[in-house]
Amino acid sequence: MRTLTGCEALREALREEMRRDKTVFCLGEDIGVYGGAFGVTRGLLDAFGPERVLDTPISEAGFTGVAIGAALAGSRPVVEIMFMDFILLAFDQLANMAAKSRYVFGPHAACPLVIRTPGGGGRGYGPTHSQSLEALFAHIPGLKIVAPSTPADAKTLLKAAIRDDNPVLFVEHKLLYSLRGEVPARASSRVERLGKARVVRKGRDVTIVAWSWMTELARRAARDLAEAGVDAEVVDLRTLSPLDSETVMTSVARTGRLLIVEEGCRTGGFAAEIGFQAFESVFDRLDAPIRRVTCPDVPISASPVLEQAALPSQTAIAAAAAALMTDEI
Amino acid sequence: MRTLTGCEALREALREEMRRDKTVFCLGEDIGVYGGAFGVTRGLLDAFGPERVLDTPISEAGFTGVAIGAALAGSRPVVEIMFMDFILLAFDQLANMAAKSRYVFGPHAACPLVIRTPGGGGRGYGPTHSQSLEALFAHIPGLKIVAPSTPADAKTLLKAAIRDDNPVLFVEHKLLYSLRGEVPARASSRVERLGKARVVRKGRDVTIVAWSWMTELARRAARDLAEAGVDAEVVDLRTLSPLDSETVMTSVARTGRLLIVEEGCRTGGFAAEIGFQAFESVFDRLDAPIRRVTCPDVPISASPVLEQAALPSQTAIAAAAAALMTDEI
Amino acid sequence: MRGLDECHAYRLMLTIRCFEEKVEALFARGLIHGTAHAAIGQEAAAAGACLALRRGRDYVTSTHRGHGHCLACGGDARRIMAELFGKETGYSRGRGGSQLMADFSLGFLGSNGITGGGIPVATGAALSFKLRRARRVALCFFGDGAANQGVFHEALNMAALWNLPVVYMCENNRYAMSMPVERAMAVSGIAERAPGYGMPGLTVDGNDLDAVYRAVTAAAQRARRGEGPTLIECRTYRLSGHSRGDPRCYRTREEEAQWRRRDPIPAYRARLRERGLLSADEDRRLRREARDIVRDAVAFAKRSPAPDPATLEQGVYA
Amino acid sequence: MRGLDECHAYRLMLTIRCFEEKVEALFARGLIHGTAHAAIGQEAAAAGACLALRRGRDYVTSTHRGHGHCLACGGDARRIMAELFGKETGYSRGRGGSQLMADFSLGFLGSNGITGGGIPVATGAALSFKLRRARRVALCFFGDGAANQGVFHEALNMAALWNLPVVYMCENNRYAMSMPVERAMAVSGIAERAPGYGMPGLTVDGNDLDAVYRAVTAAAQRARRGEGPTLIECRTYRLSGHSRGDPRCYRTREEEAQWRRRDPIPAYRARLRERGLLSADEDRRLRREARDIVRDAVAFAKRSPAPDPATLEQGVYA
Ligand SMILES: Cc1ncc(C[n+]2csc(CCOP(=O)(O)OP(=O)(O)O)c2C)c(N)n1
Ligand SMILES: Cc1ncc(C[n+]2csc(CCOP(=O)(O)OP(=O)(O)O)c2C)c(N)n1
Ligand SMILES: [Mg+2]
Ligand SMILES: [Mg+2]
Repeated sequence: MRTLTGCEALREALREEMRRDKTVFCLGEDIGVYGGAFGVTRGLLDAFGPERVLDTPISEAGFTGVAIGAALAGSRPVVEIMFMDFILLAFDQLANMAAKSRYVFGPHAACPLVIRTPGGGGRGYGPTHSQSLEALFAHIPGLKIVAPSTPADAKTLLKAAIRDDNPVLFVEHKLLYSLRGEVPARASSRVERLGKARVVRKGRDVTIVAWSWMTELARRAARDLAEAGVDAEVVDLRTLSPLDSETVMTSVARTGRLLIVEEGCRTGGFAAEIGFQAFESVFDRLDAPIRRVTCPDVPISASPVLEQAALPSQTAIAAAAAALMTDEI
Repeated sequence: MRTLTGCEALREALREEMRRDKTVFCLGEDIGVYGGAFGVTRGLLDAFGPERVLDTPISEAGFTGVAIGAALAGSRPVVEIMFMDFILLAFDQLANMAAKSRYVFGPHAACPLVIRTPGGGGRGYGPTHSQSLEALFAHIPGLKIVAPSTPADAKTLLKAAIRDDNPVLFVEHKLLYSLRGEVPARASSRVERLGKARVVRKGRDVTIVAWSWMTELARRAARDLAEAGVDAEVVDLRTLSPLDSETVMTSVARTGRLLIVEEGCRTGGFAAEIGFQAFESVFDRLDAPIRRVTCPDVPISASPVLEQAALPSQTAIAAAAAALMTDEI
Repeated sequence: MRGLDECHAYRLMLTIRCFEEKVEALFARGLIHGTAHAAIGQEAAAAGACLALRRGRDYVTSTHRGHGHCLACGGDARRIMAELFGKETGYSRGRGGSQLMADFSLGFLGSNGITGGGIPVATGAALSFKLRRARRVALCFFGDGAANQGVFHEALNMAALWNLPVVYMCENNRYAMSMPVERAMAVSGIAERAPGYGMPGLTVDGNDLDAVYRAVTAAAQRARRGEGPTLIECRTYRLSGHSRGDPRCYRTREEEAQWRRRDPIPAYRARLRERGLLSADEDRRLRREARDIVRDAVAFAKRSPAPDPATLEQGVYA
Repeated sequence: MRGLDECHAYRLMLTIRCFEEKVEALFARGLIHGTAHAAIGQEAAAAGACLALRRGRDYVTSTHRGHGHCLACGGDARRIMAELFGKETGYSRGRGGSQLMADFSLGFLGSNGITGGGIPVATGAALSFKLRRARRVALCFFGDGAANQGVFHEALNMAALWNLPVVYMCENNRYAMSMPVERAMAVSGIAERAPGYGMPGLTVDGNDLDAVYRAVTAAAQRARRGEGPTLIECRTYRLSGHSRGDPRCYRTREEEAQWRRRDPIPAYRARLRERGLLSADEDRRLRREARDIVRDAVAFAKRSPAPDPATLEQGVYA
């Protein structure tokens, strides 16, 4: 099968959806001739023209609000926020307007909006360009949150997000952009609904739940674990909201052990939610305490030494999973 | 001892701190002649003049940022955000600037700022004036979060927040404003440090952890439980960040049962964090699963029927605690 | 006035006034709860602006003070009142309350609890019109206070840049809650900001329905011709308090009395009488009709069922 | 120029240029990581503005493109370079990187990774000065792109309203990343927005150090006299790419060549030579000094220790 990078896969998804549906358009900073800070929209300006690939002034709150208005009026905007850190500027628009519109105003007020944004660290961009903030948005009812870990998922899930009638936060990890993976050429016809996790590696001993780049790390850690004789199952959440508790809980019920990996800060992160739910629903199947590997509660430094110390690593994941094997309840 | 309403207690704290320290000043919408939407700053304009009780234009991001600048330059601003829902407009300022300044720029860049804001529902104000959003801010390292449940705490904790050298989000529940309680007249000399929870009711059977208005409800529920023969211990968190895990865990270790009450939405709420931590640290002392009573994942409706259905109630708390007594691990 | 049915406009103002006075009375009597913002004194701006649009085709965004805007767009007094009563028959089925209702079938995209929140929304609707080559217009109501929000700046800049078919309709009622406009901005009016975006800005007497109608008609035509946005500042006054329980300590009773003499409704009545467009009988009939609409709305709201708590968790997602 | 040491100013520009060119080279050679934004071509604005202030007393906020601002405030080239290398000796001990460093002892309140983020901060520092009756001034650097952020609007409005001692120093370098200023706003310049806030706005040649110095001196004096803020738009050009790896596909090489002919440094050198303030020898010496400062900074940064990961969780709270 052919392979694409995450960046190429996302671009293909945008291209296919824009071709399929005339109401889809993209807006954001430097997405036109520049092709976006990470190159995702490269070439779209030529293919679809400046009205559908709309460079905006630096006005995150404003153009997110504009996209909401356009969505309410019948368009399907795909917003690019250049770094996830900047989405905080548009938090009010997303939480107070986009997320509530459907519930409050009724079915005619659905808000089919996608916010694409690169999240996460690993590139030395420092405290205001490296955050993983998806847990914040998972606390806002009415938003969906997608965070793919492979080029193939990047493509299918972005297509699904664009077709979804809800506001969707679509988190693209910066390291996913250059990750290469198989992407079926004809994936376009089969578009999934959002809200299904995927078991990306089968295993008997311990369930590792992750999303976005952490899934890739968990997958690598699982290989190390296999060598050490631990058979880890890796569940890629793919969407935080809706949360596919069933897939997670089925896995945990089978392995009896749960490790959750989150790139974002520890306290108040989404790992706590997953852990709590597991505790609520499969508690009696647990053979060990639930653990989480996360970023500690610190900003992400620019210095590679500190950045690497802060972010969850393949080794830390493997070590935590291995520890669970001896850590009896 | 004399009694004050929450509103009066907060006003007294502001008055005392402004008198004590000339660098303290208040800013926000309609805090001057109007005295604030809930009357907290009433009379301060007359006492301290328009420079220290500064009415701002409707510019939440801007005046929060202005307060940050003033704090970095040596003042101690106390911002009022008229409703907690509007704090989302200033999220970038708080998370990307105020919260990170000390860590990134070093000790000289401490940001002694207080953001006072009324949170919570119960008054029929509808989806954009009733939210409990503190869980979002608990995920941001560098911020402190205070949420008192009594007039006495409102006063002492606000004073402590003003003297604290960090950015502090100070959540005032709308129903606290008219709650009356004892407030020592001479509390001013003894100012606590932020970060201590308080056992507000001793009990043997089950620990109920809450903060803000939910503590008041939990206290009432505990009375009902006592009549039903269940002896509940109520722990008032008082600050979410720093989180006084020790007090919580000591209590849970003793009672063996934990119920967490949160007014905010369920998914990704702070109850999950507390529950996860309890699970991590006192797991072997638990006699029953940890439960949470929260708002479901919906906006808060204006209609009293729906609002009441959404918000945690005294009865729901009592019922959940009682259920824990039979719900063996 | 070309294209304007003056008696209809007059009746609309009466209905809004009557509605808002009833809302204040219902609050005072404890029959409705929560909060609401009356637009007494601002009827000419709401009616003049909305009547200049094409109903259902053009879109309108409103503010926290939106009952009048909704009525002026053709909104159903019953459903507005039922929403204030928190009933299932209300525009938002009790979910929204006074500050959050919409009627998309009429192009009324909703009132808004966030000051300034509607400004980018209207701008986005206009962008959607432009992309679809629809000759439609979005009109955005907002207050003098909202003009100090960052999104005002961001949205107006984009609208001017992209030549969007949008009319920014500022109701400068001289106060944002307790804040007099002259203590909230150092310029003498909101329209003075238009040049900074490269957009025409004009000031009209917001208490003169005809003047508002004329200005919005012209701005809407301009927008439909693809010539871009206009900022219109309507000078008006909120005769009522900001919301219920407002002691109005931030202004004098004399000032209020002065503005009461400029009440848009008696002025318009006099003009119609003078021009022979309105007989005394007709006037009585219209007033009675307005009262009847509101009375009927209250009766409807009262007899309507409350929302079913079992539906609480429905409808969060599409 | 009264109060200005021209040779010092010239040397400062040389140092900034030399520093920025070295940064680009270090990135190209993979010796530093992450990202950085060079201000090549904008040295006159940085130097002219900061030299017009009182070091340590007045405050300056900067942008993502802040190395030059920091140097112009008297910042230590070693600590800036060490920060770019992510070292413990850097201004932010490796925590901040290129976009986040500060030197409060010099009144340099920090660069900022959020476009426009520094605007309310400078405004707040000015408010603090005013409340404390300090005759001090805050100067706020920001770009043409940042002028479209909501906080620009909100902060300038408050500054004008409250008469704050702040100088808004817009470096209009014609682009925000790839976005030409004329596609980001429908007006011909940022200064045109000043009247909308009731603030004087002026445009100066940002490549002319003396002109910038004069304008900022006057604005700072005005601020110190309690007469309020000024918006100064400096017309300049970023000769480098936006950040490393920028293909500069959004502009022509001809345009760049045109602006290169207006490079502020050779122009200033010629002026000083002409006025007899700079001999050829002196010029050589100053250039050598600039290179030495930067070379020394690199050596310092290289030999400095990396931060200790054990300190990772320290210092989050005061
Ligand atoms: C973001 C935000 N800030 C503050 C408020 C509280 N608030 C509601 S209405 C209002 C005054 C608005 O003034 P203006 O825009 O002039 O409209 P008016 O009330 O005069 O119609 C304020 C401060 C709010 N609802 N949203
Ligand atoms: C809130 C925010 N949005 C976007 C960015 C990404 N970004 C960094 S610099 C820049 C361009 C800024 O342009 P301008 O203000 O003109 O400054 P210049 O780069 O020209 O110096 C952009 C879009 C950011 N850092 N912060
Ligand atoms: Mg007003
Ligand atoms: Mg620029």
